[in-house]
Amino acid sequence: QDVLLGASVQLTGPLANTGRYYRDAYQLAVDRINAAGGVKVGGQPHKLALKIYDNQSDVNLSVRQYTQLVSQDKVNLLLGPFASNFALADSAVSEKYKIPMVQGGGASDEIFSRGFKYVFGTLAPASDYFGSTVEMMKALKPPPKSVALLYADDSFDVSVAKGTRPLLKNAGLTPAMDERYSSNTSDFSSLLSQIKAKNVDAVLVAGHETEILNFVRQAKSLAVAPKLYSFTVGVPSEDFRKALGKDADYAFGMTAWLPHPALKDRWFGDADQFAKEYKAKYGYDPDYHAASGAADVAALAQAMEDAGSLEPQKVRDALARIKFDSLYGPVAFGANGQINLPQVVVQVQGGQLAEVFDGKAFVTQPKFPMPAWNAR
Amino acid sequence: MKAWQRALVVVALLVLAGVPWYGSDVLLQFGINALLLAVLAQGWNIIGGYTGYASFGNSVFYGLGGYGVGIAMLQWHQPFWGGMAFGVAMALVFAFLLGLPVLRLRGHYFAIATLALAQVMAAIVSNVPLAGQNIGLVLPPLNNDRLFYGLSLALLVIATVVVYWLTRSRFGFGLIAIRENEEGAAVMGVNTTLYKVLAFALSGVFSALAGGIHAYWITFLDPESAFDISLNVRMIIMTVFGGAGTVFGPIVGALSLSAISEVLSSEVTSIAGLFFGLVIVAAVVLMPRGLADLARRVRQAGWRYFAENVRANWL
Amino acid sequence: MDLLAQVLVNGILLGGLYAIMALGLALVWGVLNIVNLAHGAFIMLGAYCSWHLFRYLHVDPFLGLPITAAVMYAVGYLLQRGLLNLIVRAPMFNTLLLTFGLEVVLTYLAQLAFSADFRTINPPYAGEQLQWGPVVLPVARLGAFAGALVLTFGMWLFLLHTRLGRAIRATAQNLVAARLYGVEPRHLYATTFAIGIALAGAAGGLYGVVSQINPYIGATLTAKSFAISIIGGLDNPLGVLVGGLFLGIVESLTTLYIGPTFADVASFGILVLVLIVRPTGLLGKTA
Amino acid sequence: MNARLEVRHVTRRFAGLVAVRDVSFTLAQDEILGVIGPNGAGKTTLISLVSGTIPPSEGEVLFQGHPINRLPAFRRARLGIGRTFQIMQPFPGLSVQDNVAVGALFGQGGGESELAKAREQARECLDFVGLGRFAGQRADELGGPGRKRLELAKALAMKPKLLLCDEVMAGLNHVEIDEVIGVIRKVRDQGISVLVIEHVIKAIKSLSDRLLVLHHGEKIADGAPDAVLSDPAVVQAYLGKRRA
Amino acid sequence: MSDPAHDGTPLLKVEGLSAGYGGMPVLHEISIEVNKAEMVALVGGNGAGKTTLLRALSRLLPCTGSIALAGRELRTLTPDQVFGLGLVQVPEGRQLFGRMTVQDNLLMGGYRRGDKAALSRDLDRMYALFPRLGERRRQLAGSMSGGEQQMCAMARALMAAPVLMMVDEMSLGLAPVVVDQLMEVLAQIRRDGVTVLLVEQDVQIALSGADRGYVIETGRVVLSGSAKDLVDDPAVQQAYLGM
Ligand SMILES: Nc1ncnc2c1ncn2[C@@H]1O[C@H](COP(=O)(O)OP(=O)(O)OP(=O)(O)O)[C@@H](O)[C@H]1O
Ligand SMILES: Nc1ncnc2c1ncn2[C@@H]1O[C@H](COP(=O)(O)OP(=O)(O)OP(=O)(O)O)[C@@H](O)[C@H]1O
Ligand SMILES: [Mg+2]
Ligand SMILES: [Mg+2]
Repeated sequence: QDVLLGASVQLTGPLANTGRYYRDAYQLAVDRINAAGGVKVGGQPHKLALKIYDNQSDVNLSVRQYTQLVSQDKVNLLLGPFASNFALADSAVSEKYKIPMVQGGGASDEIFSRGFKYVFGTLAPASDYFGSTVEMMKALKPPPKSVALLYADDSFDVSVAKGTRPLLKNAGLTPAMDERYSSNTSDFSSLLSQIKAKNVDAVLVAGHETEILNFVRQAKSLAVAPKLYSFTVGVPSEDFRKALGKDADYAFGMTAWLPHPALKDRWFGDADQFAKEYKAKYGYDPDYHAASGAADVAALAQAMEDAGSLEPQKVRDALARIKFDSLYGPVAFGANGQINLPQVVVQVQGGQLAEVFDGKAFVTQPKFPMPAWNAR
Repeated sequence: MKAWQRALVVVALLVLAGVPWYGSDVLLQFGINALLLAVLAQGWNIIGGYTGYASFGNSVFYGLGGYGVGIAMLQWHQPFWGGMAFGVAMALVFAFLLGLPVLRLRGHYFAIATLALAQVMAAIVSNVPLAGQNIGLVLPPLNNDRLFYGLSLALLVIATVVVYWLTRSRFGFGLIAIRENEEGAAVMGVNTTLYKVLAFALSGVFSALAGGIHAYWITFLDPESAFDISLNVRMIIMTVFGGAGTVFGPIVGALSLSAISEVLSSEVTSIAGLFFGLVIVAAVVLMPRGLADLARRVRQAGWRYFAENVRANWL
Repeated sequence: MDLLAQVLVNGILLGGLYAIMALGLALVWGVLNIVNLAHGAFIMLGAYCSWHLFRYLHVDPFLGLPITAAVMYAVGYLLQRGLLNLIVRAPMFNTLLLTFGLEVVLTYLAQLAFSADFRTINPPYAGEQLQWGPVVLPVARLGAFAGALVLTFGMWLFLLHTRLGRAIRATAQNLVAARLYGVEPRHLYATTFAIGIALAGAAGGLYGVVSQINPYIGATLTAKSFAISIIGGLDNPLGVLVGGLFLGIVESLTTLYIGPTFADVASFGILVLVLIVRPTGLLGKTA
Repeated sequence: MNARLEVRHVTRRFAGLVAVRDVSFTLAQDEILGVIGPNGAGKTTLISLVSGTIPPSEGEVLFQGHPINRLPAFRRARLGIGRTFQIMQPFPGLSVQDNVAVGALFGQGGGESELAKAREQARECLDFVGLGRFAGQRADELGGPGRKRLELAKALAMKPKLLLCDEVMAGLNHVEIDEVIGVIRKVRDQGISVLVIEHVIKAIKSLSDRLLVLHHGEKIADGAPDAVLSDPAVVQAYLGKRRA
Repeated sequence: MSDPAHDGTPLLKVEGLSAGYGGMPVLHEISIEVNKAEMVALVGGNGAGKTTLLRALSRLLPCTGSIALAGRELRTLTPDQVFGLGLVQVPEGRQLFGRMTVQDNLLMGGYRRGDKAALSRDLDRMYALFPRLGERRRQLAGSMSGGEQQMCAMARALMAAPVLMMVDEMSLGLAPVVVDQLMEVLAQIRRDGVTVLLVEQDVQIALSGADRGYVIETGRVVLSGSAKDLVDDPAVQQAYLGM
């Protein structure tokens, strides 16, 4: 007898670019688990089946689709959508029908502060995104003196900014600029000119990939080169490096995940093998979104086995207690349902992604400070 | 109305009213959504279909209704009804304050001005802390879809009764005269300014109520989805698809298009949007006067009906 | 002071890009009375066209503009001839809806054809700049600005002072009379629409040089284009340039002095004000 | 004293052009006043100033002794000023009957409140102007002259006290003109004051009690039709030598 | 009253033309002829179908029967092609390009003419003919008075250098002095070899200037003949001249 997992993700619309990571990761993980014989629940092997809808990047539609999954398609368990506002809205469905949802697409603090019992998140908390970056800045020589914090006005990025301010304060840095900008802004020239005029050393940007791309390109065309800039998204993804080419160099970013052979996994062997398999199947490199998605499936599989039952209530209780190692890292949920993983600082160096700082020490030497654009 | 038409309306109403008893959860949710869209279409019908002003600002009313409920319930701890009243009040203020200057514009200019208003409202609200800025507001969930369905259906019935009254009242006749020729109407004694603003406000009240119900139902509200222009475009499409300036056209349009889009998004999933676009294009070309006109004329003309439409509007 | 100068220059250069984006929209709207909600989608297609030329044939994006414009001209011509001409005599809503449907279709086709990946057109000089005193002038934006000047002025000359331009305007105002006076409207409409789309395509090519491209950039570009063409005034291409510059400067200054999240409040707020005070735009003729 | 309409020193400018310049006249109860003048003399503008579709630049308009300068067009309509348009303004998508019903619903004194009654009155007006058989047709299917009559019917349905006719006979042949003359006379006999603009000399001569001539926006003659039409200035500016 | 063409075939020969709107017939088997350099008046009551006939001749309206201009069949042509052959119409209701200047309107009349010099000569000629238009060449045509617009429409048609000019309701809304002037203009261009088909409500004026006339009633030609004969015809006098 099959176990049916359901999800509604962004396959079309403005969020499709990231949404596809989830569809692809879910599918790959399900296939892999089935190839390994499925999950054993109460001694019986069960195959996994996957039902995915395209929500066309529309929140309202995604809510209806989750309802459809639960009440009509009778899925056993739920996987999540991409993006915080979707997870926020969709988790209400899982809560209402008491079907656990493990989601790796929403990290905003609001999702987990509502006291919901059936939603679990595998993205690290938004408030901690720049934690390791700020740590690294302290260790740089010479350490940056002035900082600019720019962030988009959506819930995830506002959470990031909120978490970053005390970190900067503890590091003895008062931001020279602290600016909220509208999501989907395409022109950053005014902000960049201010960065230049104020001679800011380090620029931290929490935003979306489209905005980051424009930011970097416009920084170059206006000859704005702070000593360091770091972005919450984009840097770890292959797409980013492809789109910018050489201009992607020197950009810092962070990830909770890199395809490390050290990350052992029951189904894929290790994270590196997962990445290879993923690339072979879909033709592009996975990033932490994909790994997080694969871990969601693994978490559900593990929870079913632990619970020895398919009953949603029991699976939920098992999830709350779960503790296992995955290709994504050690998975265990806090009381609010969210995972906690340290962010690793990464940088694009010579077109390649390099792990620079693991939260405590340098792994690779960072390229710092960033040279002027015409001196590269 | 003829007897058989009246019977048809009663049967349709019974079928709709019965959904909570025989329908599945999904059907119920689809129903709430489709009924609210029908209310929006019916509201748009008043200003767009009868008065001839192509408003792209009805999504503003919808958003204000939603934020009325959101702010009142979440920030001020008022009951839902208080929120609805607050939303309607904001919609009325908006209709009178901005309707007066904007309704002086005609045709495309009016359309664009209202479109811009929707953008401005979204931009303003995303800077207002009381409204949760761009992050939005999360309301406490009330898991009672039957109630929401009932509210939506009741609202639709009221809106439709009002529109029906329009077609047989002096007020409605004045609106139609404005649509057909505004200057001509003014010199014949129609208080065009007042009538237009009243129509705008009336259409706004229904949109705001729909927005309030939707916000409480979906429990989540942010500027982008609250002042969504594509929602406004959908109101227009649904109205025109069914028949603008008719009593039942907007309802038929809203329900049928919702159904088509719902089926597409669960059957062909990721190319649903593409199909939806094609449906719109085909509908505009083949039946520019909507389903109402189709139903009236296709019986005599048969397939030639479509060809005639194409010929009539072809260059 | 240097900062203010730089921000003003940023605004002016941004305004040039805006003007190019809106030029085609204003033409199709002002002249054919078609409110083209798919305008942004055509900009997007133009950007992809330039991107393909650059990526696979190594055609410089500025040199490739005529090719992009020509391709988009053909697309526009065929669309008007084959589709929009079917409904030009229908009421206003219908064109609105048709172009909305078209926008949806084009966006989805673009995603199917080009995937949702983000692209940029990144020639070596895209990041170059000229130094002018304390002020930095990005080369790509300067190029776009120059393009805007040339195209706007060209359009103005064309519409007001050529036989074809006059015929295009005449047809827009009175179809029956134009036919009675020797105009072949099917071809003329298609030509006009095609010019509008070619302009959109050119704008897309330039847009790709300064910004990123994905299938979903269309909708916001359409909204911006509306604001620009209204602020300037529809019946005069020079108005579009004025509108673009005005909007670019307002947005840049708002970002500097009030905050980046208020740029949209300012730009669309001003649009509403302009419409209320001067419905025909800053440069439009009052009836 | 009991002038229904009084126009005092009214001037209207359009961007550098004076369309009406310092014109004064009165129109008594049940009087028919003819207004003639060369094309572009300002006749239509004068009607628009009285009906309120454009405001005067200077001067004052009084209706039944009350100044109405500040009233919008619809208020003037409710006071009893009905007009027709030279460039016809029908409600194109409505039936001919409903076009006229608008007048009955909103006209003088606020109009009829019941739709059915208004339609009935509209029907009577249509019969009155000879459009009865077109009642059910869409207004935009009428030909030019039909639309002229429709204009008249719409204005009459308002039950006006003052009727402003802008070239309602243009495009009619002599027989049809005689019919319309009959209609206007009947209207006057109901106690309605009428102002007629017309280029058909024969008609205006036989219809008007008094004749007013505009030229370049100025009043150049005002008096009994025969006297005015033989005034050399009028002959020179308007009639042409052949018809003098 | 057949009138065999004395100088070969007539310029315009319409035979058995029927037309209507949306299935409702308006014209029934109309046959008329217009010879070169002739002025022919078309008269008839309100709604008789005169405008409809002109629309059909300009190919704005589908019809059956045949229309031959200088021996060439027009029924298969489009309005712009017909215009290209020199069949030019001053339509009912003027149909100016309202938001364009007077000058642009006149230039649109010459849209199909390539010769720039001749075009500008004709433009000057029009301004001489209609001084009011000369004064107002930059005014938007739509903001002019009714009569001024009528002059503009006439001038626009003349700018096309027509072979056969059809004028619908020429005198509509014009001061008598202007009507006389325009009749003179028509007489003048006729002397230059242009043929005129005149639709006129003022039957007296129409027949006073025309060579021949046709009387149309409810879509049928009921009378035709020389202008003089028609003026003297008691039926015409009773129905159209109010005598
Ligand atoms: N909106 C306007 N803008 C500019 N000029 C205008 C406007 N309306 C009228 N005019 C000008 O004012 C003058 C008077 O126009 P009006 O329409 O009153 O003339 P009229 O006496 O009615 O002429 P006709 O007998 O030809 O109808 C004309 O020269 C006209 O061009
Ligand atoms: N667009 C239309 N649609 C339907 N019927 C029409 C249309 N135009 C004219 N008709 C009808 O066709 C008939 C002939 O009209 P037409 O305009 O040709 O008459 P006419 O001889 O020009 O009369 P007039 O003196 O009124 O100009 C009329 O009965 C009229 O109602
Ligand atoms: Mg006039
Ligand atoms: Mg006619």
